[in-house]
Amino acid sequence: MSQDHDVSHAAGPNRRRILQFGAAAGAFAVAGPVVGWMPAAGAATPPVKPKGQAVIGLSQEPTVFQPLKLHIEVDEAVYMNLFGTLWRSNPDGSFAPDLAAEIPTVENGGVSADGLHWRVKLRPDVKWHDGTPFTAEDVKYNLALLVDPKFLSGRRAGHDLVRDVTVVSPTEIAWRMERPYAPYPAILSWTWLGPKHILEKEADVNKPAFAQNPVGTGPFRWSERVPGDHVTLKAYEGYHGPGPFLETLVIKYVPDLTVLYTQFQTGDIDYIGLQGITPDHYDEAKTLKDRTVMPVPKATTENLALNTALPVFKDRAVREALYMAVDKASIIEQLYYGLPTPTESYLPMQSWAYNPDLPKQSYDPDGAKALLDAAGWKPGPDGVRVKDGVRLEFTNSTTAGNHLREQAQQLLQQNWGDIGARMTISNLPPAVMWGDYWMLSKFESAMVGLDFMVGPDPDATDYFSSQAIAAKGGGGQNTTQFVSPEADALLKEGASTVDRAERKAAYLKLQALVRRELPYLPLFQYAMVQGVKTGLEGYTPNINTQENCWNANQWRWA
Amino acid sequence: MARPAPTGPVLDVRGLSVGFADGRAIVPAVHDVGFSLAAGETLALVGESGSGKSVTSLAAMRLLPPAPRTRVTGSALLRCRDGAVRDLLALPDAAMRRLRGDEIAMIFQEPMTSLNPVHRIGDQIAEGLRFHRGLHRRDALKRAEGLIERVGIPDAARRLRAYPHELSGGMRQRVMIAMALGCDPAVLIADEPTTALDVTVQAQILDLLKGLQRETGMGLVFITHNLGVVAEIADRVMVMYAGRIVERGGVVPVMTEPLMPYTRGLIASVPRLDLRGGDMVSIPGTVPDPRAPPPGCAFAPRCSHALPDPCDAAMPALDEARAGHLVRCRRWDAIAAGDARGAPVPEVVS
Amino acid sequence: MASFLAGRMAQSLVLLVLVSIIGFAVLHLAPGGPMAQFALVPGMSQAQLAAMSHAMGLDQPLPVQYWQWFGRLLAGDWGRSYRDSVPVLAVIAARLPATLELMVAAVALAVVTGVAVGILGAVRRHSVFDALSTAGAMAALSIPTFWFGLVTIYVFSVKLGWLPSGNRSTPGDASPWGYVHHLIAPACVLALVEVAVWSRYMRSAMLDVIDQDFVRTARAKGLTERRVILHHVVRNALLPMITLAGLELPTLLGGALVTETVFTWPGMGRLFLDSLGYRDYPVVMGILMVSALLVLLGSLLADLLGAVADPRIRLG
Amino acid sequence: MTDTPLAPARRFAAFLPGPRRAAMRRPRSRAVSRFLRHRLAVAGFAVILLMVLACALGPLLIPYDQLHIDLRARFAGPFAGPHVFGTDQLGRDLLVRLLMAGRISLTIGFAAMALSTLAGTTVGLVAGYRGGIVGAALMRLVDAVLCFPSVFLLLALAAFISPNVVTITLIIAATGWMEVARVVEGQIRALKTRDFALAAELMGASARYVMVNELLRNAVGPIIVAATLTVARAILAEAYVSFLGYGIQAPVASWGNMLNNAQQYLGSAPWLAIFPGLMITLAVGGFNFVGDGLRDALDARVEL
Amino acid sequence: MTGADAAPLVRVENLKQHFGARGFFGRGPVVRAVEDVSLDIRRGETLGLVGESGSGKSTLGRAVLRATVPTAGRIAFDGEDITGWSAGRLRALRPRMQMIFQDPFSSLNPRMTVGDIVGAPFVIQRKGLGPAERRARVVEALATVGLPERAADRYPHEFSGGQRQRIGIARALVMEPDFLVADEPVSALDVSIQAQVVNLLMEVRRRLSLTVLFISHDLAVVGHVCDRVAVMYLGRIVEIADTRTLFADPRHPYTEALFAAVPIPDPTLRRPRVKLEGDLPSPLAAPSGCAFRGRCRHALPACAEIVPPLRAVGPGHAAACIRDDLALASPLGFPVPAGP
Repeated sequence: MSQDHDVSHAAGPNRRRILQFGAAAGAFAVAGPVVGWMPAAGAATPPVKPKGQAVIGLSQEPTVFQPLKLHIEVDEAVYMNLFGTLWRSNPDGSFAPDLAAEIPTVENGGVSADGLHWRVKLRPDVKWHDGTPFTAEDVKYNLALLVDPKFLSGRRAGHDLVRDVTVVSPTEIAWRMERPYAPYPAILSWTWLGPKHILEKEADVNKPAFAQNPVGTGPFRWSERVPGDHVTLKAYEGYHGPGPFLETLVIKYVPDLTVLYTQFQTGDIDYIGLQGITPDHYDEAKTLKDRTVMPVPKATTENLALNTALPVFKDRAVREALYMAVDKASIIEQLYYGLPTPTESYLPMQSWAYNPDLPKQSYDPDGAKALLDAAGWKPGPDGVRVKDGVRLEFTNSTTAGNHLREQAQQLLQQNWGDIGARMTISNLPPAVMWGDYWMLSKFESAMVGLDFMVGPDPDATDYFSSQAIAAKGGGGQNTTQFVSPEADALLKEGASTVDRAERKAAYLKLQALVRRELPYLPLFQYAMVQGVKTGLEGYTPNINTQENCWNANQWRWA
Repeated sequence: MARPAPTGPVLDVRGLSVGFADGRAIVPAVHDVGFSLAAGETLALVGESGSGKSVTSLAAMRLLPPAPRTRVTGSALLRCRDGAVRDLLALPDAAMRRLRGDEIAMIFQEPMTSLNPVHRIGDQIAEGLRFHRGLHRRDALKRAEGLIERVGIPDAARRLRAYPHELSGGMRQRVMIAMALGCDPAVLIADEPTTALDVTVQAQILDLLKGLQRETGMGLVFITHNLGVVAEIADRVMVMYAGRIVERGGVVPVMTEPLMPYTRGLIASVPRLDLRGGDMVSIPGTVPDPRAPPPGCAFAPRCSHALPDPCDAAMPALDEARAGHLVRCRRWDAIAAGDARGAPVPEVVS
Repeated sequence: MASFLAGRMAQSLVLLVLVSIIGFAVLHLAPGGPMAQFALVPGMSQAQLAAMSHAMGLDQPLPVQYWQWFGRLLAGDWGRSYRDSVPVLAVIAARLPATLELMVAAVALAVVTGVAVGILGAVRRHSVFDALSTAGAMAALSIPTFWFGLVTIYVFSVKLGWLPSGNRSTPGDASPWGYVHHLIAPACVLALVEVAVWSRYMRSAMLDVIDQDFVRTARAKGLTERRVILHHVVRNALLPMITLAGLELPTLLGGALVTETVFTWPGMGRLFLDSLGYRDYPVVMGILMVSALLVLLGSLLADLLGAVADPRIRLG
Repeated sequence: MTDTPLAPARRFAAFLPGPRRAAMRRPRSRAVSRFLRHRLAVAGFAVILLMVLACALGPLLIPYDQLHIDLRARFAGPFAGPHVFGTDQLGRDLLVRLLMAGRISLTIGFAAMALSTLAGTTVGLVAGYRGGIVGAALMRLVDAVLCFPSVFLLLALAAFISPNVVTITLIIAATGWMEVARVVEGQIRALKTRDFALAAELMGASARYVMVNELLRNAVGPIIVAATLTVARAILAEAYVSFLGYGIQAPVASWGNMLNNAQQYLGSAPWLAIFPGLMITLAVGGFNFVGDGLRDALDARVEL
Repeated sequence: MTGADAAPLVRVENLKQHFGARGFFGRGPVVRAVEDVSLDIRRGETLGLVGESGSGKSTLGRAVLRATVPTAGRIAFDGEDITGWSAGRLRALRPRMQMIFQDPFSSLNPRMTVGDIVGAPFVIQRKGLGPAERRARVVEALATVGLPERAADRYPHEFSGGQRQRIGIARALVMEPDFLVADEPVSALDVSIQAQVVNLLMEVRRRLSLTVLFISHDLAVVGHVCDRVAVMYLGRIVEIADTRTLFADPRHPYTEALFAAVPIPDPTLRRPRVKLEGDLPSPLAAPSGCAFRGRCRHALPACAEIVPPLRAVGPGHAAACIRDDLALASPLGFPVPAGP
């Protein structure tokens, strides 16, 4: 787990990859032989001509096909196969070049030692699906569009530090960073690039005709979309990388998780992505014939967010006591069928910055009571504890309709009731829950699954910086209103250097700090149950991508 | 069952009784009604609402709801075109359907509702012709046009294409008549055909019916409660009360010398245009409940001539008082002789 | 006729404006907003969300937003989806055929079955068939459609494996049978309630007609019972059904929505739910307006058809 | 509405001289006896009565708390062991939850019915009696709301409101009053043409007196029928909204959200979906059958 | 009866009553139910109003009671112009003017007991009577129409048509009105019952010295009960006279035709029939000039030009026909035995 190589060693198979897999070995026990993600690791005799069709089932519908625009997680399932990035994240967090010829490092001169000057060499042999060659001009156009104030950009943070973009040659581009920003390579690893020659002709970049018939550099090209049902992609034979080996890739939208599972069961779907198979169906799914079912870790952690600005949560003892009273084991073992991994950190344990040495929570209602007693929270006549007129009473909210989370919520309600804390459930539709209610810290406590990282990068400034409290005019997502000068300093330290060792040290400290202060009560790191039809080879999970169809160019039917 | 009978009445109803099922009980509506009708003759069936006159005619036409909802006994012998006499009440359904609308036809009280609102007049008239005569639509419509002219509707060709709602009440009744006459029936039953019409139109329809009868020689059963109309159109009269015939005979004897007190009351209560003044004459009381009929003469409770015995004791028989003049009253001869004994019965709220 | 149409158009316009005001107010006054869907995108910040919100004009006062929306609508511009910037009409047009396909299939099934059952029930009033069909119709009206759909999927897809468990087609399979195969279960589930409704309506319409004078007139002509029933009774009993068909349209649309959610049918109802979830106001408004238009058009069509079929009604 | 003394449907009855006077009692008791003849309606009524009693008293008799979570007892099957109907995904007794859910669902059903009937009757009464511009305007409003398929409106409202018993009741009522308004408007418009309304006006009666004492009194039958069917509709609506996750929220149980939660266990624990589904069907069916029976029993044209 | 010089109880001047289907958008065709009618009803008299269905006689009856808002013209009751009175103002007047309806089925509220129906005027007029007192008045009114006390506790459907009509009369009389509009009170009844109700009506008229507007299509009944008769055709009065005068000497061809059409219940008598062709024209599209000319055997080209005014043709006798030269048949004239 503890990797301290810097980006310069990212390319190529190495020890780190093997270690990485070792860590997840338990989860892969049932997966059978796993095909590697590197071209060389593929099956011995890849088919010459793409053939066959694979259907990816998703519980949300991809609808945005201009990859630079504001979009959501599910849209990326299409981007990964339709578009290219400069480089991609490997499952171990290292980068593999895609449109770039190599990963820029200090060693190869791609990045200056101070991290301010970048020079990226591009592959010369890449062509857009319409046959137009891909050049440095395309990259320049994309970088500019991302920060165009008129454009509804999917991400500005990071890109807005880029200055003086220069096209050195059709295969080389250079720029300067306003200040050193360590997560930027990670950001670029999920910045899919669109074709300049088409996008620049759009009458309105926010209403692109392009999205009806997108053109990329990915292994598959656009075929058709049946709204509400599926998107069909066809193999792009001029793809610059390995593959594709499938002739057709269908990304099917099945809005209901149970129906999605049923379709996987009946064979209508070859691979379940996004939220995967619900844990309730895990046991049953394992017994299915000709299906490979495996839990794979995700970067998302389940948390109980406490709004620390509220009087009731101001007291650290309360946060600590509530955490002690959580029957984590029951939640994980019973409600989630043992699939997720208990965690104490906000980072996934696969991250190079993960701190494995945080104190372990254990279910201890008596300890929690003692702690509250000691802190002066005395039980009132109705059993609810009170201190200085503040009742230990709060609401807990999450997205209405998330069954497992609602079950956990109800268990928590019972757990906390036992120690004299009254929690009321007040769930809201997603559009309400995650609107101002969440962003402007109007909630009291919330159950939320968050990926605190920036792509594969462990920078969590937006969640823990005191400058990131939207309720106080900040621009980030520090919705628990966590304020700690110490954390601010550590975040700054971690983001302003490209040296991974230095960064890691800062982030280890930050994790310890967050674990101590508990603005979030960490429950577990998600594991998603992926299902693949037996015979579909080349499938590889990747915790650093939003979607595990990141390498569909490698998929093939046995 | 068909037997040749070259002469005699075209329609001969005998011993007709009808009962309606009400839950488990059968409520009697018509008892033992009999009459005969000669070709070219008009028989008026007179009575107040509930007297059973319409039920009698519907029963003869087999248009009442089928058993078990109704129970019909007796016979109705129709002399058909082929000379055979058939009992309408005993024929199988299909055979009856072939006669109905062909040899025996019927028109109804409400010309507003008796025509199908969604079909054109022409088609409705032609329908019977097509069914009974097997005519094609075009030929049937041609015949229908002639019929429309015959019942006195101007501009027949255009009216053929009209819908019922486009016609006035009088015109609709004419259409009904045209429809009934399409197959030249031997018998036409007209169930209160003028009741819903204004007097001026009523007069037109009566004239029309009389004229048509003269032309075709059909027998006409004319059901009405209006004694004025009876006087205008009928050859013979049959008065019904509470489901029974109470008096039957030629129109002149029955209306000028009625023997049954009910008939007398009925005639007396018709208001006249002669401005004679004084109170209008009425029959006290109301018709009896068919579920709980009085033990004797059904009219006795309202009759000013009734005596406890014999009137209340048993239902009197239908006697032939004079030649061709029948009456259902024990005291008809005493009353005819001027005996007005018997106290007026006070009116009761049931 | 022309003046009738003009009157109805004017009336419909007023209704549509009312509908749009009610819909707009309901949608926009409620908490939440279209930006919430992006909140949990990794690395999303409030600053970015606020900027987008501003760019979309969501921070303007409601009446201004309404007025702008309405103004564009008058110019034929229904706006674009907040989600993917596709014109609303295009979004809806892409989904409407699926919904119509489902509705047409269900209605065809329901009308044929329902009318037949209703006719038989009325003709054989108080028979065993009548009692059973009445009880069956009432039961069908009482079963929650979504539950019935679930059970159908469980039995016919999961257990028996006879029917697909959802969606409109199998990708890669373009055969007509594939489409029909997918259509069977949702169409039957949607039709269930409609069969019940239509059979009840038809039965009572028949009973209203069957005792009328003109039926007796038809019998007096000596027509066969079959012709009396079909030519005179059914013909008249179908008249109110035309109007009822118009009135039934909103229910049918609602039923289609329910069915679409259960069978993951890619129709307008599904789109409605998704768009509601994303607070995609332009699309939600678009669907409300389109469904209101459909309903109004349906009732107008029903009135026109009714007038064609019923000579007594003169439009003018 | 039948105004003529000889309505077509009654023609044969009219052949019977002196209508069934002997058998006639007051309209109310006649309606009761007609209703009792309707076997399905009586069965429906019995089901509803039983259900109301069970939901009211049942939870007091069952030794389990509807909210008590016992993860060791998850997914216990029905009719075996201490939990008669089995347990749910959190090991809670299903029977007691069904009954508690019944309280919620039935309460919402009745409350929504009361509200929408009140609103619909008022609108329909005023629109039907006033007619003219006022009536037309009111009925256009009804039309406008009816333009939304009610499920659309229901969901649009539900998706935006923080769901609890009161708000769900309100939105169901808000989407359910139009039918009642239409029924009442039609009834009143027909009744208004009857001479007894004119007679009251000619006695100097105020509009309110005529509306309430003369007209509404005669429209009570259809209103009761509509109200009964509205209960059925409201229960279904609640179930549907809860089923989609927009309705009553955990841990409070309603039949709809029980179904919602049961959906994913359809394969492994089908009873979790079957029992609430049956309860909804029974309750809705009960009200539908009663409504149908009442329609026959209270049918105005038999009265006149 | 009362002298013709006394002020009339009801005076109608140039009354017009039109109905148009008015919707939310625009209006439908206009039915001209009553066109320019002027009429006096003298105190204590019974005025008959005769005409075929669609002639506007019922509309006129209702307009006189201010049940409708007249389109034009003036209505005065007991010397006061009540044309523009509001419902509230009319309320005080209501007990003095009452109505009896044609349909004994629809005029009684089926959900109220007979006692409540007959007692309703007291409740509506807020007379402040206690229940016992009200009951006494109801019973008294029922007794007047020949119904026993126990009738008060029953519902209307428990009564026969004739009895219901009595209940209607009791309701109209309970407030002891001065003026009564009887709108076809006996047309829905059987002949043998008709006379009971007519006689009752005449009896209470005498006892309470009522002024009555008696609307009927039956000339014979009208001749029986009325002091004067007005004949209506298509919204207009075409002839008005004392009953005897009208019967003996009709001056309008329509009156003549009406008389001639009434069948006489004596098969031995035949009158010369005055044939009337065609039907009443639609009030939506009345012909120009004299509305009757299309069916009139005496029509002249001049009849098409103007609407003939109602003008005096004798003492207390007015007719709206331009021809003075007609010798019209009278029902009192020549009933002749039927020919062989």
